[in-house]
Amino acid sequence: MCPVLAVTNTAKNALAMGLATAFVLIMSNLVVSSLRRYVPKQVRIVTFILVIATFVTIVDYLIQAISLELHKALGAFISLIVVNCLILGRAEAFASKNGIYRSLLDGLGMGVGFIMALLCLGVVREILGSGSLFGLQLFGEGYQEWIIMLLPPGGFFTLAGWLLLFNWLAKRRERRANSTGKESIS
Amino acid sequence: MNSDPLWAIFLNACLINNFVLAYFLGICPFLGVSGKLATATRMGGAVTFVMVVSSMSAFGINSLLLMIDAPYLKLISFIAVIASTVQLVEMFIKKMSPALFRALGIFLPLITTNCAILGLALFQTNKGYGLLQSFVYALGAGAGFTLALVLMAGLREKLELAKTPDIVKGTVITLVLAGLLSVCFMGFAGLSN
Amino acid sequence: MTLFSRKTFAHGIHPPGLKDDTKGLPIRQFPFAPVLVVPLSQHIGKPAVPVVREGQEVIRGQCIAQPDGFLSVAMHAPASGVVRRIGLTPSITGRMTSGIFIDPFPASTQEVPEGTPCDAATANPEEIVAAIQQAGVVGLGGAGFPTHAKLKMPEGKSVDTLLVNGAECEPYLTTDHRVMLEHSDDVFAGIPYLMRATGATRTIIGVEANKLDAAAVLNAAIPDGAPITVETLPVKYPQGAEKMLIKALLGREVPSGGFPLDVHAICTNVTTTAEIGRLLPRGLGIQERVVTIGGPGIKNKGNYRVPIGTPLRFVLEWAGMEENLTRVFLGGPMMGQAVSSLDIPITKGSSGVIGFTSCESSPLNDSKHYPCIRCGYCVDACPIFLNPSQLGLLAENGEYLRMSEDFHLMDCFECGCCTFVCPSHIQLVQHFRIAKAALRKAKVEAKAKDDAKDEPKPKDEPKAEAKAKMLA
Amino acid sequence: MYRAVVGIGLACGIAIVMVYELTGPIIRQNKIEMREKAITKVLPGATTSAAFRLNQSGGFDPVPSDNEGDDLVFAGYDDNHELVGLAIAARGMGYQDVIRLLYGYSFEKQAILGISVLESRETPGLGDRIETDPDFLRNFGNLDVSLTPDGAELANLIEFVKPGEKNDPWQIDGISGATVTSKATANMLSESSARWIPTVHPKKEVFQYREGVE
Amino acid sequence: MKRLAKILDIRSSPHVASGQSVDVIMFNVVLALLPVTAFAVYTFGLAAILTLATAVASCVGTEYALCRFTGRETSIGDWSSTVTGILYGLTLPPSLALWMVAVGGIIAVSLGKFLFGGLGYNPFNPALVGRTVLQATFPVAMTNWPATPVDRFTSVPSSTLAWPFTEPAYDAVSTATPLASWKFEQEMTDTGDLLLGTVSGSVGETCTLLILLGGLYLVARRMMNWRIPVAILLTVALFSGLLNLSNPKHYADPLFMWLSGGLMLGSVFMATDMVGCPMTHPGCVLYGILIGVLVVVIRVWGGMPEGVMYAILLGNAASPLIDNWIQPRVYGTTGNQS
Repeated sequence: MCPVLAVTNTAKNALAMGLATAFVLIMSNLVVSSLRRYVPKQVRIVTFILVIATFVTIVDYLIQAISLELHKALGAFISLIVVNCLILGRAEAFASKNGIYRSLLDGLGMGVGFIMALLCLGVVREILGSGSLFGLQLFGEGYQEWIIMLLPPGGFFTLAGWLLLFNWLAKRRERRANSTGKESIS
Repeated sequence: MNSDPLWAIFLNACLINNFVLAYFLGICPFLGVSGKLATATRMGGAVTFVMVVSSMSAFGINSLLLMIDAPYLKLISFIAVIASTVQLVEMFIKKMSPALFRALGIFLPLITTNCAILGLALFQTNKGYGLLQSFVYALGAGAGFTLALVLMAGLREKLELAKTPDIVKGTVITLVLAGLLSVCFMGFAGLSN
Repeated sequence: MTLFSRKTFAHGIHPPGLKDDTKGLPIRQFPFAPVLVVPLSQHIGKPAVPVVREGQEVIRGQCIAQPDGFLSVAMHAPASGVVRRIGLTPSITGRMTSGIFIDPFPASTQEVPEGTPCDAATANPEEIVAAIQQAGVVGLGGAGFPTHAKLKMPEGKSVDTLLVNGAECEPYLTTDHRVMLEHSDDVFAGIPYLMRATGATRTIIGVEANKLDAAAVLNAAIPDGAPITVETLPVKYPQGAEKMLIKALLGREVPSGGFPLDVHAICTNVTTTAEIGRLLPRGLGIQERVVTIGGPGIKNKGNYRVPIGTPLRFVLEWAGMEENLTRVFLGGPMMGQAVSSLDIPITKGSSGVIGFTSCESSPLNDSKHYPCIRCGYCVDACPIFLNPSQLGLLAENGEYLRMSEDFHLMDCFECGCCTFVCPSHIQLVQHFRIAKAALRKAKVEAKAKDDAKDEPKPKDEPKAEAKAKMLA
Repeated sequence: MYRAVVGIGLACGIAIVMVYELTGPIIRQNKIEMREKAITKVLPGATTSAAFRLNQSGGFDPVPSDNEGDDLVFAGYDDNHELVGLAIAARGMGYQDVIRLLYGYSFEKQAILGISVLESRETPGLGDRIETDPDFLRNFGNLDVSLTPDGAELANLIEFVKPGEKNDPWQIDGISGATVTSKATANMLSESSARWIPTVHPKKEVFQYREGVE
Repeated sequence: MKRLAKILDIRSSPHVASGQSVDVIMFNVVLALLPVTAFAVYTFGLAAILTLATAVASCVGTEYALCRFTGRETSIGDWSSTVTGILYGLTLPPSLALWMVAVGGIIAVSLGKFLFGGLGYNPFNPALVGRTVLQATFPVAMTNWPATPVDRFTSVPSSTLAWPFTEPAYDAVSTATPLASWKFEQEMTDTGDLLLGTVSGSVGETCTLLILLGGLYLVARRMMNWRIPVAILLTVALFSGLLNLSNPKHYADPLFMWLSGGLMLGSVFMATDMVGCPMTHPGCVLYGILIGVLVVVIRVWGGMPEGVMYAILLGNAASPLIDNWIQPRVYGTTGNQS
């Protein structure tokens, strides 16, 4: 999760980063699961990293070819997808044990989830920080931007806010489950 | 080539653009290891050490890649070099100083997947730092990482005894603290002018 | 005599003295209650063993219980009368302990027959120690530690200075003050016994500057050529604590977990010293003690010589109490223990009976409790330089082990300074008592577990247990 | 075991090289376009450009325009292949991190015609106003960097002044509220122009349009 | 007699207390702040009144609302949120839009205090958290210092009444603070003006004399650890004095450093916030030195003219470490504990 936080200051960057990560995730899942029979146990991790690094490099060049502006905005953080625990984790935990089709689905699911998470951050930060969404101005001329949301502290605070929301929802659900449970007993 | 003075590089990496607080690099160990002060200090030391070593090797490998004109192998070779350096360092420390190994040992594997290390290698290459500059940059980044980690650990140890609401305990409060520390560190902006 | 010497200890607090009501009142004899209850355990250590049976007549001053082992002292009949029964009586700890109930003869002259005297000039140290144990002397300042046990020199230890504690730093209490004024001869009679028993070569009497008259009387009464000096100390609480007094008078620090002996000093309370000087030459035992009865809830405040075993109910009735009396405690208001039942008798350690009315607004009791704001007042107050704030936070979280391992909990002697100054009204001392008790219990249990290793017992987490206790 | 690793390694290598070769030309094209855009911005009227590298003897050699480096200057030409001016890169420490920018120099006017920020991590909404603030950008419409009569150095170094106090054509008005960044910009321009202008100015001929160089 | 036995109140010793109380301490801080507040109102007029009122209302209101929402007993009675509100209001520029003031107040109490568990558990000074986060959020608005007009009691700067979430329009006449004009234009301000507070700056930071007066009151009532401000001020004087000696043209003299900006307000009222500073006296001195050094470093070499708030927050962040390092030496032990 770590390095991607840095580039979620606009929804567009967040989406691009999410797509890039999802691409690497899916492709590496595919390759790893198709190679799983040929890779000896001892060198498993090494080959996984090799495969992931390859796809990250490919993504890096693809993005440069598509839009240099975007590449500039994402900077070195594209390369840092390599050390995203999620990808290696899925390769190790799922793709190396399951078939191609299932791994593909897993990669897709995880990838979409990851994109959603990044979008959650990016959307909030962009709306508050720039008053826009995907570059579209949402408010009238006079909107006062909340600059902090574009800065690193904003990233921390936004993430903390989302987690807080989820914690709260989980707590509430738990409480409700408890109370309904009790009622049914009585 | 880059002509930034060494002190500016150090300050930049350590305070102004602190790896954890400004680049979000190394968040995982930051959240994970900052609970106890003693562990945090040792982790900081270990990371600084690995940063310096792997920065030096990354500088070497990058020069080599530039020589054979194969920039596309940068990422793969960095990853490989960092992983093997950490492995080597681990073996070396184990042999040379068992005491040090006991102190740092459990952190070393964790560090391999620490994005701060790879980030450091990538940034120093992007900025075009020379050997000495890279060394100082790594030192600064390590010092900054340690500083953030230790400050955080102190705060978290204190909060452990606080009546923090259950709903924010753990990750949320740590992130808020990180955000506030990040705001504090904004005070250092412009220092390297 | 040096006036206002700079000799003192660091930190500590300055609670209002509140001694003016009683410090000018001479010691008066207190009447005998219809029934006196002599608890067998009025000291730290093993309870004494009764040597009288129910229905037996006893004479005032007669030994009615013998010490059980070295850390125990004898008990003496506070009045001539009949042993009605030997049974359970409430005690200040809240638990029931066994005691000897004596109905005094109403018409008795209550004369005390003299026993075998012990001469300070001729007796050897062992004889003095035995005589003190036989006289039933314990620390009369309130601690209740058997005095003779302090005097027995372990192998390889030596004492050069005897400190006589006349600080009496607790508010309200004037017992020691009156004893010094009225019985300075007893004090100087007692000192030779103590010096001879311990081998000390000099004696310093420490008196707080709010008792200059006492210091002057003592100074004038020093026998010629005796190696005794009287030092005046600035008024500060808890000057009367052993460790503080040693620091103030000698500049030495008793090591953590150690005893005054480790710095070649020994401390006795001035009233204890006077009692030794009064009892030993005549071969007597303790049957009464001087008690300050005071506080806003008491009508006839004063310093009384009260027979041991007088129930509090009788004390209060006789001294008279205000309508709205709500709190009574034995000892001073800083370290004294609150009384839960008026059947509790006066014991050797009771230096005062203080009554508070409901008007006494003690913020601790009435006001709001706030969270700790880390103001550091307690750190500035703690005479042994602990960090009560941190300890308090740890205690609230049930981290008792960390309290003792990292923050020297066991060095706390519960002087109450931290709680006194706390603006958040946190009951720090109480937290520490609970923590210590939990730790002691855990230690005992761990030992028991070690002893019976074969029998698997359910695991008791000391932390969880302590938490449960706190909640209860 | 090794066969598998080597095989995968080879496959990965081939994949990377393939992608690199495929995307290489596009990326190069993108980079050139980006630079052209920046050059057009700092040299109004310029539509094409050529890169020159400073050589050891102080002269300039034409190089392929996808080269990179701080020792390059770019000549901008209009539709008629007339030299409009030179685009020169400058770098310096800003508020947060290094700022890199490109500025356009006109031989005729002996003045800076415009700037374009290449790289900056300045505070959004504050420091990044050096790119957007119209008052600030107006400074560079005709910023005087004329040389002394002997051509050895600048007649007047570029100077930073308080907002609204610009009197001389070689002064730069600060942005109120973003003093540090605007001052840093002025400083790096001052430093860079003092170094480059005396070097490039006498060599105007070298930068004239040549066929086939782009 | 029986009746008495029943109502006997059994408590653990000690049975007397000093009478000191958190709410009393906090209320006295409010009292100590009154002269500064009054002067702020006199200097900046209606704008200061509105700013301070909004600051206090937003802080106290947030505390109340959060207590309600989480079902805690309301804690506004301890005056701590009022102190936070006033201190926070005093650090703001007098022309700040009121909606921004409210946003900062909400942030100060919720982010700076409540999330950590309320009074006593906040690692940072809540007022400064609000101030700094606001500085990062609205940097332009937070660095706009209007000249004080003559009709300050009858009108407010146009930016003050901006609609929520809109960018305020600033009055054309703005002046630089003494620190800013020193840092960016090397212009010194008259010492007398600095002492009396007739310079531009935050609402409550300008009049050094009245701040010191409030501080002395608190010291006299033993509600403030005087070692902290003394350590900060001495460190600043020493450090900037050395710099000044080395190059008087480039570095300002210590007196200017003392009197300008928020140093006095910060070191007297914010750094001494009991919750965020170390517990021991040596720890407090170290904390003060750290803050002093940071203040000079940020002021002299940093990008911003003022660094007091960052310095204090960083000091707050370091104080658990200081506490960890400097524990009181327990009686009867040698040296620091293990």
